[in-house]
Amino acid sequence: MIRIDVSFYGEISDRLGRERAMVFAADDITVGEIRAELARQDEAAAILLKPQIRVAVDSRVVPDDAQVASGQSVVFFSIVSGG
Amino acid sequence: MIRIDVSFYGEISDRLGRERAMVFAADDITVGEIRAELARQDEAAAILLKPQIRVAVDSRVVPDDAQVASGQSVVFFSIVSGG
Amino acid sequence: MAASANLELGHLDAGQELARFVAGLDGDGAVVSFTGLARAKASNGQAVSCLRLDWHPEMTPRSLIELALATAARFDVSDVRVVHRAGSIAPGEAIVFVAAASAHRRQAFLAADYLMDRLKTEAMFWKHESGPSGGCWIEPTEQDRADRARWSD
Amino acid sequence: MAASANLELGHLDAGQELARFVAGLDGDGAVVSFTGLARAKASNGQAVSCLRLDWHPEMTPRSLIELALATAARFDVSDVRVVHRAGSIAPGEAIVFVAAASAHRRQAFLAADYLMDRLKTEAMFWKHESGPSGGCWIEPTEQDRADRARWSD
Repeated sequence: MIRIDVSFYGEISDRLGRERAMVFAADDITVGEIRAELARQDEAAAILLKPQIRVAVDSRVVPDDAQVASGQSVVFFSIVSGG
Repeated sequence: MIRIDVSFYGEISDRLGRERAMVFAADDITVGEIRAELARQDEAAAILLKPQIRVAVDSRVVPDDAQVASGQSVVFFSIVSGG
Repeated sequence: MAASANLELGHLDAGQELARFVAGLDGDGAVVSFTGLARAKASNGQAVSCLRLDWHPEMTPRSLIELALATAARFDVSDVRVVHRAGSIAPGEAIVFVAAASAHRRQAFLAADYLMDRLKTEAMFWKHESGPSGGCWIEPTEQDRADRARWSD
Repeated sequence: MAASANLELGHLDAGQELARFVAGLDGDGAVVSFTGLARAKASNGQAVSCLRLDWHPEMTPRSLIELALATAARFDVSDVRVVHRAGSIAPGEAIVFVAAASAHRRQAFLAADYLMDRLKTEAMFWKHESGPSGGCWIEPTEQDRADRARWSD
């Protein structure tokens, strides 16, 4: 069992809220699998499958095949813009 | 008779001071003639013959063949630099 | 070589930031600053009543200092500073202040220019403009991407 | 489009100048400033105890406003400001402050950059640095002339 805190930043937070806790009946899981599971659970989360939605694990941006361990935080985020 | 106020700015003012009044026994005179007359009067003023020493009449930069009338002010100045 | 970044949740006073930056210098003669102000009109011409910059507690401050450090490393500058607002910002208020100091004015200009181009496209903020007819999320413009692409990294 | 210039015989406070410039804007989002500080060491490495900027009562102020106006006319900017010290200036004090405002940040950077290049080579000042081993007159450097030559006028 893995428990992971997922949060959403930018446009996707309009549809998905800021945070949700997810529990998986598995020993390990990848970022891509979390993305897919969210899209399965929630129609509004299909937007997460777009490639411009990036993801960070414990605040570090990672690719989709990155492993996520229990207790880590995963952030999905839309395109950024400062200044 | 023409009376002209001549002043010097920048490096040339070290040698020639800031101002001098000049009187010419003529009806008209050019900037170039004033330059030559100064160089004749004063050995230190030979520097005025260098082409990088520019000249303004009544605060407008002019070429050497510009006419100067009595009562006008003539400014000779070294290379400028701001900022 | 120094670089610093500040995520500002309250007010950002560009004049005060420039005064502080200049006071902290040690002999360098050229200081370039950029100040970005919240616009009163969106790109579609409609009034903006409020700009909101969403931010992440770890990723956002880190993106600022990383971009400041990258700028300081790339140019011949002695000091680089970025102060960036987050949260709700009224039209006309300063969103961002950037400064770079160098002995050479060209390097100070390039550093501030580069840092702004990177902030526009890489600083970890999510910008939302709201007005009388609703709100929308703002992404970097084509111009922002073209500006960013001028630099070789 | 506005342009203004001030010949400052007293103190020049860059932070205050930027604050005033920003406060006077009407909706434009991008402000670039340049501040030049009197250097503590001459190009030969010797200490500078005092910088003196000699100036002409008519030609010097006019050169400042003419260069500010030329800058405002050349770029897509809403406001251009130059404040330039004259007289005696201690090391570390601000000599010049330039600011440009635009809706487009690239135009604001270009305008400030251009104005500084022109001021360095065309503003009607005569600069004299003095130190422990005497004084000398300062002319634009080769770099200043090369910077000026980047622009097509």
